[in-house]
Amino acid sequence: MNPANYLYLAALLFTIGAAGVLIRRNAIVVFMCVELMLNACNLAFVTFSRLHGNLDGQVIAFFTMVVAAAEVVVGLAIIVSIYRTRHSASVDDANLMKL
Amino acid sequence: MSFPLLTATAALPAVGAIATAAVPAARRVAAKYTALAFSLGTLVLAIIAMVRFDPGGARYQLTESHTWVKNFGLHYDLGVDGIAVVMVALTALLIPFVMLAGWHDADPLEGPDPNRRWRPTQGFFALILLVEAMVVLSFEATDVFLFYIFFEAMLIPMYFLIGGFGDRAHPGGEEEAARQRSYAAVKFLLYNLVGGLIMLAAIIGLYAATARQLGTGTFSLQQILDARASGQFKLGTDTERWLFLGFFFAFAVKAPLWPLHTWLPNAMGEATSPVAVLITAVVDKVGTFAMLRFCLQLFPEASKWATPVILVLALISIIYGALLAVGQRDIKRLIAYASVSHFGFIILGIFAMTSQGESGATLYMVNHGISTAALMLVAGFLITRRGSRIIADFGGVQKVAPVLAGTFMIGGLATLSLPGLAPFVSEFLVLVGTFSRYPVLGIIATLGIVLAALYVLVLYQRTMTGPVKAGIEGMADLKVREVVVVAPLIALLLFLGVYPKPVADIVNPSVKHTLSDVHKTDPKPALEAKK
Amino acid sequence: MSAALHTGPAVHSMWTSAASTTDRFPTPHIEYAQLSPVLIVFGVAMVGVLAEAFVPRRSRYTAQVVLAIVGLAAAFAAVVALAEKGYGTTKAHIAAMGAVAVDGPALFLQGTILLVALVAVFTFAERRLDPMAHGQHVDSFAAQGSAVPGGDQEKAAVRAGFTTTEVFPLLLFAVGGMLIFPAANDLLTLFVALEVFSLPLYILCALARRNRLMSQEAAVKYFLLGAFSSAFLLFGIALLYGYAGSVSYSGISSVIDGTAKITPALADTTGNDALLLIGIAMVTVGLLFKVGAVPFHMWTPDVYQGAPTPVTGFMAAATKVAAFGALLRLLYVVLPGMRWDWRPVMWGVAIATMIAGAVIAVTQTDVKRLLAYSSVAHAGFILAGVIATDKDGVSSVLFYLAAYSFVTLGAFAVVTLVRDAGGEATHLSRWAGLGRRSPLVAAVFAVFLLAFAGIPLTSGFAGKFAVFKAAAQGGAMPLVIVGVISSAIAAFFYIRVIVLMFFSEPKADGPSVAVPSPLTSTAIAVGVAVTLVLGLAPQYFLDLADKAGVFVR
Amino acid sequence: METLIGLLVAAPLLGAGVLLTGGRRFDRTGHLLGTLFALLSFVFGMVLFVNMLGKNADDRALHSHLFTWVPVEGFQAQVGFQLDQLSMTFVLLITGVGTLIHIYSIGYMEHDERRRRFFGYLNLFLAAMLLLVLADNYLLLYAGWEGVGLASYLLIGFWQHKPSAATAAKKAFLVNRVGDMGLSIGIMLMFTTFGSFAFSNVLPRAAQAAGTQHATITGIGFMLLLAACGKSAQVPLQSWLGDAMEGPTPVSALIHAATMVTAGVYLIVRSGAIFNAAPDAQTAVVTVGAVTLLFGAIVGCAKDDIKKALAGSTMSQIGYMIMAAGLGPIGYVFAIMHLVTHGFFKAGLFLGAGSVMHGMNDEVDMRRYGGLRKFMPITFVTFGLGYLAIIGFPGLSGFFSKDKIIEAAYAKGGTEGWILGSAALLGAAITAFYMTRVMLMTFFGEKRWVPDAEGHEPHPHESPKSMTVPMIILAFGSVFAGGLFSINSSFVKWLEPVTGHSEGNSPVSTGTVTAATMVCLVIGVGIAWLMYGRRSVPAVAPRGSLVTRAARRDLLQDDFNHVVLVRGGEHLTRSLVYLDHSLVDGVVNGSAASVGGLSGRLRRLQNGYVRSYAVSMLGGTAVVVAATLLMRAV
Repeated sequence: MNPANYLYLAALLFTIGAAGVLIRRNAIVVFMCVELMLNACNLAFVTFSRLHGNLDGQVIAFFTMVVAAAEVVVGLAIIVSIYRTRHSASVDDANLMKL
Repeated sequence: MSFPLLTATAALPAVGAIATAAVPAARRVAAKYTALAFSLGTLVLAIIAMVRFDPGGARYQLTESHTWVKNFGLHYDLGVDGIAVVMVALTALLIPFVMLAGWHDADPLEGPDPNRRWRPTQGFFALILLVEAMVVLSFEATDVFLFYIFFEAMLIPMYFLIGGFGDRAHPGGEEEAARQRSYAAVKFLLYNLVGGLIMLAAIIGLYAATARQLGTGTFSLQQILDARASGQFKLGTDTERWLFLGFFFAFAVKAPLWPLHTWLPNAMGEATSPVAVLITAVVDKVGTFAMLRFCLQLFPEASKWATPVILVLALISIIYGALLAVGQRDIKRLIAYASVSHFGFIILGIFAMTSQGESGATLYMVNHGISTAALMLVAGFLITRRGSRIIADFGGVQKVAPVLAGTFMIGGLATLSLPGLAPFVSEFLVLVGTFSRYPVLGIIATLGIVLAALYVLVLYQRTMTGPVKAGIEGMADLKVREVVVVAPLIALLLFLGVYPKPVADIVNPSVKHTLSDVHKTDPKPALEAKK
Repeated sequence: MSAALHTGPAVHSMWTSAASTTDRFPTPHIEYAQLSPVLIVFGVAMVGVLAEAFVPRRSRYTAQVVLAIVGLAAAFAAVVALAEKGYGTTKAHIAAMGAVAVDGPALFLQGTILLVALVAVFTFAERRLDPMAHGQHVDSFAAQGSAVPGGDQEKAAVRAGFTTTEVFPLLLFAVGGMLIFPAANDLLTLFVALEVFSLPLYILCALARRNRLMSQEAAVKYFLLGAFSSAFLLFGIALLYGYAGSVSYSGISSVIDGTAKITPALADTTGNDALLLIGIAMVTVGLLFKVGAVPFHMWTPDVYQGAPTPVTGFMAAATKVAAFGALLRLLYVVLPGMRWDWRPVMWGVAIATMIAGAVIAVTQTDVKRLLAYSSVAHAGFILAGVIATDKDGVSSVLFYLAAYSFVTLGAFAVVTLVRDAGGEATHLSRWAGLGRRSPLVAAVFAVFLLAFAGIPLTSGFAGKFAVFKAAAQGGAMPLVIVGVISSAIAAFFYIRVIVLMFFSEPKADGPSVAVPSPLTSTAIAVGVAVTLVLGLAPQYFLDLADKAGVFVR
Repeated sequence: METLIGLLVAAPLLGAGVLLTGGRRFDRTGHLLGTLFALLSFVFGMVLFVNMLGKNADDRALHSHLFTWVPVEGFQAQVGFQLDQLSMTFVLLITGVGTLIHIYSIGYMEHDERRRRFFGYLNLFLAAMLLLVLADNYLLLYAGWEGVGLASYLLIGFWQHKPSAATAAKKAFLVNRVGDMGLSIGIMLMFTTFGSFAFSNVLPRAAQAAGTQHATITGIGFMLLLAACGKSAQVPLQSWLGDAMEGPTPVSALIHAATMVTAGVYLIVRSGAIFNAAPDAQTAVVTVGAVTLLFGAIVGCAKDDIKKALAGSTMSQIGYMIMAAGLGPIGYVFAIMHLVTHGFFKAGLFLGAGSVMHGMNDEVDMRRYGGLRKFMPITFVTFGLGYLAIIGFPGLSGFFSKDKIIEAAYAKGGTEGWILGSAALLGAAITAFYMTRVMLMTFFGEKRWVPDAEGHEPHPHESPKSMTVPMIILAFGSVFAGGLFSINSSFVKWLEPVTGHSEGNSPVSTGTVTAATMVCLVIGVGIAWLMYGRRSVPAVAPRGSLVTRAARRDLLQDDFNHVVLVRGGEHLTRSLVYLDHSLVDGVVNGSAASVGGLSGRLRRLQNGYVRSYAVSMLGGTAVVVAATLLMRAV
């Protein structure tokens, strides 16, 4: 299979993720979209790793997963605490500070 | 190493500022005397510097040179030529009078002050000393960047002086006074800061140019001029013009030149009279001085290139300032516009590029400093007594306070350049110097002397003559402290009006140097002078 | 994508053969001594975590503060020792298998970050400002981060005298990440370091004692946008990796320069400039986000406003230092060969940042937001220095960062002092007449504002002059002029605050200035001292920055 | 002797200094001190005069260099004096008449609480006026020139509590400033032409310069004329003189009749060499003189205020002098001669008027006088002699000097000569008319006195000795000076070495001129007698013809000034004040406001929604990516 296709897929996933961040209101979903973007990156890394024939990309993908996991921990903590305060996870409700 | 006299002249007031600020809150009077003592000490040093200056000697004397920030090409280079030493002396001379005149300006209002730690009196005098130190340094600096630093830094204490200690006599009441005052202070600062920042761009440009051509960037005037003389350094025509404009803009704001003048009436109107004197007689002089020192020396070709426009602007300043002075309702704003007119003369003289013009402009700076100080300080005494600065609130003061009226008149006569008083000499020199190169401009500028008579006499007539107005009846005449302020200034005006030679002799050689910088010679008379 | 990737069998054979020659992992070789600053900080952070678990509640605060201070001081000492040994200059090299550079800029910035963090610890530890709660001194942080604001759980926590002493380890973790960030010598390290310092900051943002809603909102905004930006960064990294087949800086730059050994795969991917260009753009965007450059700045005001003020101060100062360090290294080490591509773009970003930051700040009414926009404008000025692309550019940016970070830290520390019943009084109108009530505090704040405004004799001026000078020498005179104009606009709002403090009559119900403990006083004093010293006698530090201004490759 | 010249100026200057700064301790003795200093100056003058008489006619000039005033490259202004016959004449006139008027003022100002200050100002005036006539260069002359202007300003406005006095003073100074502008431009022209402005450098080379620099020399001439117009109240700068009568009467006598106003004549005669080389300028001078002599005379006819009538007369008489001076070497001597005789009789007339006012509760309206000759015999006689002198009654001073001028005017030759001569003759007739009118209305006819504003009935009485003695002395001068000067052409010989002199070629014989003058005189006196002597004088002025009404308003010249200059100026300044605020300041404020507006708009982008921030980031990334790619494409 042509490696370019994996890259196309990665780009597509990335775009979907980015679009999701812009469109979705629920903080959790927004965050999931970010995760999607990270995974798109992972796909790209692995593809390139294969392409270049070195392992760097694959290692990086592992790192990314770890980082993403850490992000989940922190992110969920924050989102949950704000949810408990406001009873809403909508990012549009977090609008105290502006201008 | 010899005693660093020039540093001392600047350091003394700076130390004085700290000492004054450190005086405890309750000891207001002690703070005042501390400040006064330091300012007098500075005056002594300035006089020593003037005496030690040898007009026939090197161009820059009493020089000190140290590298300050190598990476910026910044040197702590001090030195005075005839013009600078005179300006330093003027500054040192005026400060004690400014302090004496403002002796009670920063006293806290009656009643226990809820803000115990607020020490306005200490602050006022310390700030004045700080301004003095910075002004002196900017006159003494022979490093462009060093000059710039103090040129810019002095805005801050000035700003606090204007905004923090404004004139309590405001037609619109306390609240309005505070509003106007901070508006004036901000306007002062912003105008000058914008000017300064544009100059900063030019300064950086100059550094880039020197760095490119000399290997290391430098701001030392001496190094730059030497390099130029030896052909190592030459600014391209366009670069020189841009840099000139950057510098000139800053100086024109400070001076101020039409149409950049509008901050001055606000600032002088809202500040207390002594501070107004500080602005117009001392701080603004740095602008015109810098035109002479930096614009002409660093960018001679560009200066010549820009001359026509600058002369026209100066001319507009003269006429426009005078006309606006005529139209003012407020004594201090009137004096401010009169100053705009006078600064027009100074700039006219500088850019006429003749011996008479340059010498005249330099003397003008000195004389205008003294005469405006006299006029403005007396106006301040007047305003404090009446609690108003609107001309229409006065009338018949002459009847109740003849000495005050008399000193006011002399200040006014100096402002309108009556022969026998110092400003006449300089104004005539400027006119002659301008006329000999640009007859038409000279003639138009002469109109300024008619208009000067108009605004001074109208002011005098409305305030001092006629029947005694309500609110004037019990007005006290000048007190001893006030006489001590005004009398020496008047004496000086008379002395320099009759015998300006001591000052002129110091200034002349420097003027010659400056003219040779711009490669200009005086126009020859149509017929050779008879031997 | 590259047309070269579509070439059928040839590619396939390359594909398989490449797979067969995969490297083995070499045994790691770590220069512990040279990484000691980072290791110390992380080690102490770990100890801090353990302390949370084992030290009794009442002595935790003391233990954590001492730990943090000792740890940071030790790390700083290590940095100094390294610099003394010449690792900043002659012995500069790349450590940890090419992951981390030990060179001048890295050490300089690490030193700066450590000092900033040390001072920040003082402000974190301040417990005299807030009124006592149930007989206990409290700091700026929530009693219990997880508790619902105003809920029973929180009340109970306050009554029990809980404090979030975890902030100190969090701070240390963040500092550790920041130490690595500007030293990172491959893109993976860069990314990991970014996350390591970002994640603790997200949490710190959420921990304000007062205005918890705003604090949480700040955290969520910062977190989502931060994660969003790191996705861009990561994708950029992926593309660069795809282009060069390596994530190490030297590897990428040698590919760009054409000095690398060309494998068939490389020949293929390097034929595709789009990979490189888009990769550069996205990595840069990731860093510009952290820097707070327009149009990636929009998180700054909200986060600065919502976060606990000590955190804001630390974040504003240290993040900027770290992020600019990383940006510098990226642009100077990886992409110098590409400068004709990135410079015009950076020009645009710098101009937009300077002007937008200054202009928007003009109408701000909250001190913290004002300072946030001011930090945006300053990011623009620093970018002007970054663009210079020469040694002067590096050293001027280093100097600017050092100068700026202490001014910022000091300014935010002053903000913590001005309080009323609702906590910090950050609305500007509340600051009216402060100069009359507390001349000293107002004067100190005025000094910081003047430094921000770049008035001569303050560090702000020296820094601004240095970067503008570098920019001008680098041929970016127009940038200098834009910079000067936006400085003038910026001056307006700094002055407005000064006017407010000194020339307005104090309001009767105006805020009072809390008397801080020696901790905050020290922090502010250090800020003032650095501001004045760098303003009056910057030569030593300029030399230092100059010596440190060379990247190892 | 040279030092004495300096002392001449220094004495009154010292007096002024002492009196003005000495404070109240001199209140008692101030007037005496002031008079003493004036007298001292006169004595110095006399000593110098005697000394000068003892010398050869061509060798009489004294020079005294004191110090360098303004030492600037190429511009070396000196303080130096030059005492020649011309200056000497003025010195004697100034110090002589000056001393008399000081003495007069002792009585006149007796009840004024600010008498000390008055004497201080008078002394200041003497010093400045002496400086003016003794200066050996134009710049120093200019200093004196402005100095007398200042003294005049201070003295006109001496009664500052009267708004009219303050306004008049200001007006005088301002109008004079316009003239001064001329003088300063003249000096600048000299400087650029000759490289100097010393008499010794400029004047001898004027003729030579006329060859190559004709236009410049003419320009200098015009500028000097402008200066003279201002100081000597010549058309078009005459308007201040009438108002200047607001000052105390001794001031009017000394400054606005005898000395200061004649400074313009001095300037023109002193600069004779320049005018000789610039015929166009000369034409302008005679035109101004002729116009003013008629203008002043007409105005003098219409005024009911005794001092203003005399002021009109002064204007007119100086018009004679200026005209004479414009005639060139034929006229210089006679201009000065008329100046001196005029100094005597006009000062006498003013002092007489002052004496009348002194006796009449400071009433100045002649319609409220009448029949005063019985109450003030000395005043009547001295005033009468002055009157006869001014109308040119044969044998008295004015007869000699005025006749010479009329002759000289005819001697100018050609149409010009005829016009000038006839104008002068007509002026003589009108002079006779208005002076007879003054005489009749004041001293003859029935009493028309009314109580003053406070209801005090006037009790006319003769003035004290200190006032009458100076009047008598001046009357002697009015009677004999002209004759004395004419015997053996002594005055012509005295001045000739300085001014040069040439007898013109008059187309009309001396006899004819004298006869014509006599006829004019008789006509003038006759008409006046018909109008004011035979008929009783109405206490309220009749409406009068258009011309009369115009003349009362100074021939509308003041109204013109008011409308064009004052009103126009007010509008100009007001609109400039507005412009300064709205335009010059407005541009700056406007740009500040637009930054603020932009700020407000940009600020709205920061709407608080995370997602819109993300949009901005994504958009930014897109732009950055696109720009990076584009850079490569370009």
